[in-house]
Amino acid sequence: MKSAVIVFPGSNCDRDMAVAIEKVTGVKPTMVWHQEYDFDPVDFIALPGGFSYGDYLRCGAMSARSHIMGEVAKRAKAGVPTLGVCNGFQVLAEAGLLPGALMRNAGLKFVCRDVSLKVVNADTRFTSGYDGGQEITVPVAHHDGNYFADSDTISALEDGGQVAFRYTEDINGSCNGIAGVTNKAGNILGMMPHPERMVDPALGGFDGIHDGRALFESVLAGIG
Amino acid sequence: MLEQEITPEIVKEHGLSAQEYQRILGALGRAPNMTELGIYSVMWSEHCSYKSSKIHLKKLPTERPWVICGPGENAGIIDIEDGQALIFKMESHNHPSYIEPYQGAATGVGGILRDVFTMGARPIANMNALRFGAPEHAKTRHLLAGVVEGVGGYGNCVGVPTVGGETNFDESYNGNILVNAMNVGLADANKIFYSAAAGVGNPVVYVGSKTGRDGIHGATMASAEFTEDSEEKRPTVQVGDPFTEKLLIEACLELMDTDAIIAIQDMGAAGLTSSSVEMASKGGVGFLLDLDKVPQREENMLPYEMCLSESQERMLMVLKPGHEAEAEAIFRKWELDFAVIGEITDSGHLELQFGGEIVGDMPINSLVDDAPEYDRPHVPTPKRQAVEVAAPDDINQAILDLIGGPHLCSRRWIWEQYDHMVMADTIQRPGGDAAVVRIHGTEKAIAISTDVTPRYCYADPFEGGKQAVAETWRNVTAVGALPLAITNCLNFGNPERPEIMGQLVGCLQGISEACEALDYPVISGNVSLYNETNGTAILPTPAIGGVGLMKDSSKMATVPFKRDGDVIILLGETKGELGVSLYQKQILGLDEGCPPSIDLTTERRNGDFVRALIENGQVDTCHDLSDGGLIAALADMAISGKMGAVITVGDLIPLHAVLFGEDQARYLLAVDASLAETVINEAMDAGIPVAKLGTVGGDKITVNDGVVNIALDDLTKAHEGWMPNYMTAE
Amino acid sequence: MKARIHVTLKNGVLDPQGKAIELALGNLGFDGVNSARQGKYFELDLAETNREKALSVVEDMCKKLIANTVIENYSVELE
Amino acid sequence: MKARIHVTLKNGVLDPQGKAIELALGNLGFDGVNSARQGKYFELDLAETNREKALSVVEDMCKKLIANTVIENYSVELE
Ligand SMILES: Nc1ncnc2c1ncn2[C@@H]1O[C@H](COP(=O)(O)OP(=O)(O)O)[C@@H](O)[C@H]1O
Ligand SMILES: [Mg+2]
Repeated sequence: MKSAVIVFPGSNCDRDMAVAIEKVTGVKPTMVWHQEYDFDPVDFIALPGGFSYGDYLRCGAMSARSHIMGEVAKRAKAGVPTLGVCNGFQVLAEAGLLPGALMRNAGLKFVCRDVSLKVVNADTRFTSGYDGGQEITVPVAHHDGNYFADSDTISALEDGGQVAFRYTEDINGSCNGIAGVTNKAGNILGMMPHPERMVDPALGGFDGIHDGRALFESVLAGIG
Repeated sequence: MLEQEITPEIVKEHGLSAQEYQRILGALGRAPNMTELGIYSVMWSEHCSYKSSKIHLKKLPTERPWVICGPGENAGIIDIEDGQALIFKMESHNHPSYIEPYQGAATGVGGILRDVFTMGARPIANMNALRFGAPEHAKTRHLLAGVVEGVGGYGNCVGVPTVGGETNFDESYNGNILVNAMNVGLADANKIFYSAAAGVGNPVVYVGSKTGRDGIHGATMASAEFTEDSEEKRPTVQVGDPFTEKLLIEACLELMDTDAIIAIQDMGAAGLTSSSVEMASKGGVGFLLDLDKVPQREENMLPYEMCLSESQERMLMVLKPGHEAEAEAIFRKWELDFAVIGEITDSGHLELQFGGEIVGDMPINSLVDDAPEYDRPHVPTPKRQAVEVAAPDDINQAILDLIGGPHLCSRRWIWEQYDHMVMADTIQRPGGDAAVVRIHGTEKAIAISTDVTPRYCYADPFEGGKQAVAETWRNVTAVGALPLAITNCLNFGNPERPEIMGQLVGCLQGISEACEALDYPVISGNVSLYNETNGTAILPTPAIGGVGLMKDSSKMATVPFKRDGDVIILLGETKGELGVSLYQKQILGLDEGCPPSIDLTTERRNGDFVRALIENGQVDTCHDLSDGGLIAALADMAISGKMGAVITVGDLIPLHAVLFGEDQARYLLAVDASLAETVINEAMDAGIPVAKLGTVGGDKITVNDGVVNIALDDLTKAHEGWMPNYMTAE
Repeated sequence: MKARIHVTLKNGVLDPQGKAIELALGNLGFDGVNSARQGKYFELDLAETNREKALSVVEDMCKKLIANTVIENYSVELE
Repeated sequence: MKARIHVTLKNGVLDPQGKAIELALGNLGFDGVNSARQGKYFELDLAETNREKALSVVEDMCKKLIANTVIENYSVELE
C-alpha cells in the first residue's frame, strides 16, 4: 500500500504518522512537502496532527488554503482514503472536505491524555477492523477539538452513519461527543484523537492492536 | 543618542558600578559611546558574565570519559554509544515570567530549545521546574495558570514533548517565582556544532526572525533585584513565536546536514551582542558587523537597540566561504530571514558599522576575559540543632492532608496541558520518578528528572546541595536507568549579601561532592541571582536536571502497583528523620532541625543494587522515597495502580517518624511473591537494610492492623482533587 | 488604505471564551454583566487606494481566509 | 448598555499571528498587504445604564482581566 503524509510548514506529528503507517503497512510513506502538489498517486493520504503554521489565526486555516489541499481534495473526492488526525481534521474541516468546525475546547485548556472512544460506525474504510460499539483507548492532544456543526448537520451526520468515533466522556465540549466524522462517501475521516500514537505497545493503550493499530489495518485491508 | 554624554546616572541605569565603569575606560582608553556602554553593560551583567559565581563554578566536577563537552558551550554533551550523543541544558526565565507569565515561560522554553539545537541536536524532551509563592498568595493562581499555559503553548506548538518537571509552593517565592526550563536533544556524536568562529574573511550570517525593540535590557533586568516599581519595566517582555522556532529547527538541522557551517550560536540574552562576542572570543578572532544589514522589524532602529535587542528565534552563524547561496536557499524554503551581516576579521575587536560609519569598536577580550569577577564575601549558614518532631493529633488526617495538599498532590492538572507524547517515544509519561523517552528507532531510552528540595538547602546548603543531586540520581535509578550527567539552574537571592553568597557556596560544595561520589558530572548550567523582592530572598534553589541511559527499555520500572499479592519491600535504612521534613512544614507549620543526612556511599550502593534488580527483570515496580517519606511513596504506588496495600512497620521508632521520615537513599519495591525472598536475601548479602512490609491488594491502605486505615478512593480524591479545585476556586 | 475587520461568532454558536470571561468577571466582583462575547479584530494596511476595490478585495480575504464562515461572521470598515 | 472593546498589541510588540496572516494572504495571491495585525474584540452586555459609570467599570475590567496591559492596549466604546 502506497501512502503519502502531507507536510506543512510547522507540522509536528508528520514523523509520528509516518512511523505508524510504516509499522502497520510495512511500507514507508512518502513525505510530501506542501509545495510538491504533483506527488505520485497513492492509495492513502494522511494529514498529520500537531500544529501547522503555528495554528495562528485558526487551527488548520492556513494549511487548508494551501495549494496542495486543492490536489488532496481532488484525489479525496475521487475516492482515495484520506485521514486527518487532530490538526489534519482541522485542516479537512477548514477546507470544507468535512462538515463542521473545530472550536476552542470548552474547558479552554490544551488537553493531552488518553481518552476512551466508542467506535460508532464499524462499517467504514477506517473502522472495519473494530467491532461496532467497541471501546478503545487513544490519546488526545489539542486545544481546539470542540466539534461544532449546526443541528441539522449533526442530525444528518448521525443518521447517515458519518459519526465514526464518539468520546465516552466530555473531553472538549464537542456536539454529541463527536470525536471523528467521515464524509458521506465514507472515504474521508477526520478525528481529534491520535490513533498513530497507539500502534506500539510500549506507548500504552490496551494492547497496541485494538486501539490505534486497527484503524490503519482497516485501511490496508480495504486496499487489499 | 550616539553623541549622548555618559553621566554617572546613565552608568548606574546600565547596572554598572563606578569601578566597573572605570574598567571600561581602561579597556577602551577613552569614554564609550552609548552603544558601547550598552554592550559592556550586558556582557558584564551577572547573567552573561557570571561574575559572582564563576570562581565557585570552576570547582564543579565536569569530566568523565562519557562527557563530550562540558560547561562553556551552549549546552553540554554526553556520549550514549552507537555513535549517538545527548545534548542538554537547563535555564531560568524567572523575572520575565513574573512580569508576564505566559510569554515569560514560553520564551524560556524557546530559549532553551535553541541552546540545544544550535549544537546539532534534534530536541526530544522538555522539562520544567517551577516554584510559586504560597497557594494563598494573591498572585499565585494567576502566575501558575499563565506559566503552565506558556510552557505548553510553546512546547506543544514546536512539537517537542514536555515530559516532566517539578512544582513547589513556598511563600519565599511570592514575589519571585522560578521558571526553569530544560531541554534534551539527540545528535550524532560526530556531527556536533560549536560556537568558535574561525577564518578571517568568512561571512557572518544572521537567520531567523527579524530584530525588533524587544526586551532591550532584559539581561540587566535578569540581574537586578526586584523592587515595587520594576513591574513598570514591562515592555522588556518578549513575545515568543513557536512557529518560527519550529521552522528554525528544521532549517538549521537541514543546513547542518550539509558541510556549510563553521560555527553557530543562538542569540539568547543580549542577542546579537553576546552571540557575536562569544563566537569571536572562542575563536580568538574579530567581528565586523554592518548593522544596516540586520533584518529589522521596526523602523529607525538605532545601533544601541539592534545590539541589545532580545528578539527571539534568531541565530548567528559563520559559514564556509562560498556556501552562502546553499544556506540561503534552505532558509528561504523555510520562509525565514537570511542575511550576511558581517565578516570575521583579525582585529580582535568587535567593530560595528552603521550608516557607513564605525559606531562601536571594542576589544573582544575586554568584553569577555576582562569582565569583572568577584570573590564576594560569604558567610556559611549556621549549623542547626536537631529537634524532636511531634506526632500529629490524627495520623489518618495528617496523611490525607499531605497526600491531598499542595505539595504532594498530583500535578496532572499541569502535565495534561503539555503534549507529553508528541514524537511518539514517551514510554514513561509524567507522574513517575523520571520521564523515560526512547531513542527513536532503538530499544535504548533516556530517563530525565529535575529535583531540589529548597527547604533543605535553606537549613543546610551543603547537605541540601548534595541531596538535590542525589535525588535526581535516585529518580533516574528508580526507573532502571544509569545516571550519566546533570545540568543545573542555580536560583539564589542577592549575591552582594554574604549570607546569600554563603548559601550559593555551600550548595555548590554539596553538589560537587555528590557529583564526584556518584560519577555524575555537571555538563551545563545556568545561574540566576538577585531573586529577591524588597530584600526578601527566595529559598536557595539549585535545581538539578539529571539524565540517565537505559539500554533495554523493555525492562523499565514504573511506580504503579501491578499485581495483587506482590510483596512490598523497603530498601535502605529508616531512622525516622523528620527535621525540615514536609510533614513538619505542612502539618506542624514549623521549620526546625536538620535536614536528613546524605551518605553518598550508601546512596550509590543502594541505587546500584536497585538498578541491577530492574535490569535483571526481577523488579518492575519501584518508587524512590523523598518528600513525605514512606507513606507518600506508598500512596503514589497505590493511587496510580488503583490497588491498595496492607503493611506492618516495627515500633522501635515512633509511627509518624517511620511514615513521614525523609531518610535518604531509600526505595520502595513491589515484587512478585515468588521472587521476594530472593530479592530480600540479595539485599542482605549486599549489606543493604531491607524490610518486608506487606502486600499489595484491597481497596485501602492499612498500616499496623488499622492504626492507619484509609480508603483508596478517599486518598485518590484528595490527591487528584487539590490542584483542579485550587485552580477553579476564585 | 487601512481596513478594520471584525470577526464574531454566529448567533447560536457557543462561545466558550466569552462564557469564561463572563464567569471570571463575576468572580472578580463585576456584577451586572449580562453576557460577554469574544471575537477577533484585524487591521490591514493595504496598498490599494480605491475604496470600492479595497472593499471587495478585503471581503474576498475574509471569505477565503480570515473568517471561517461555518461559524463566524465578519464585517469590514475602511478608513 | 453595550460595550465594545478592542484589545491590540502595543506598538513594537511582535505579532506572530499578524505576520503569519500577512504571509498567508500573499500565498493566496492577495498582493498589496503592507501589514496585518491581529487583536481581540469583545462585546459586553451590561446592566448598567449610566454611561459614565459603565465606562469606568469597563475600563477597570480591561485592566484587571480583559487586556494584558504588559503587552496590550485596549479601547472601549459604548453603544
Ligand atoms: N511542572 C511539571 N510539569 C510536568 N510534570 C511535572 C511538573 N511538576 C511535577 N511533575 C511530575 O509529577 C511527578 C511528581 O513530581 P515530584 O513529586 O517532583 O517527583 P519526585 O518526588 O519523584 O521527584 C513527576 O513525574 C514529575 O515529572
Ligand atoms: Mg521520585
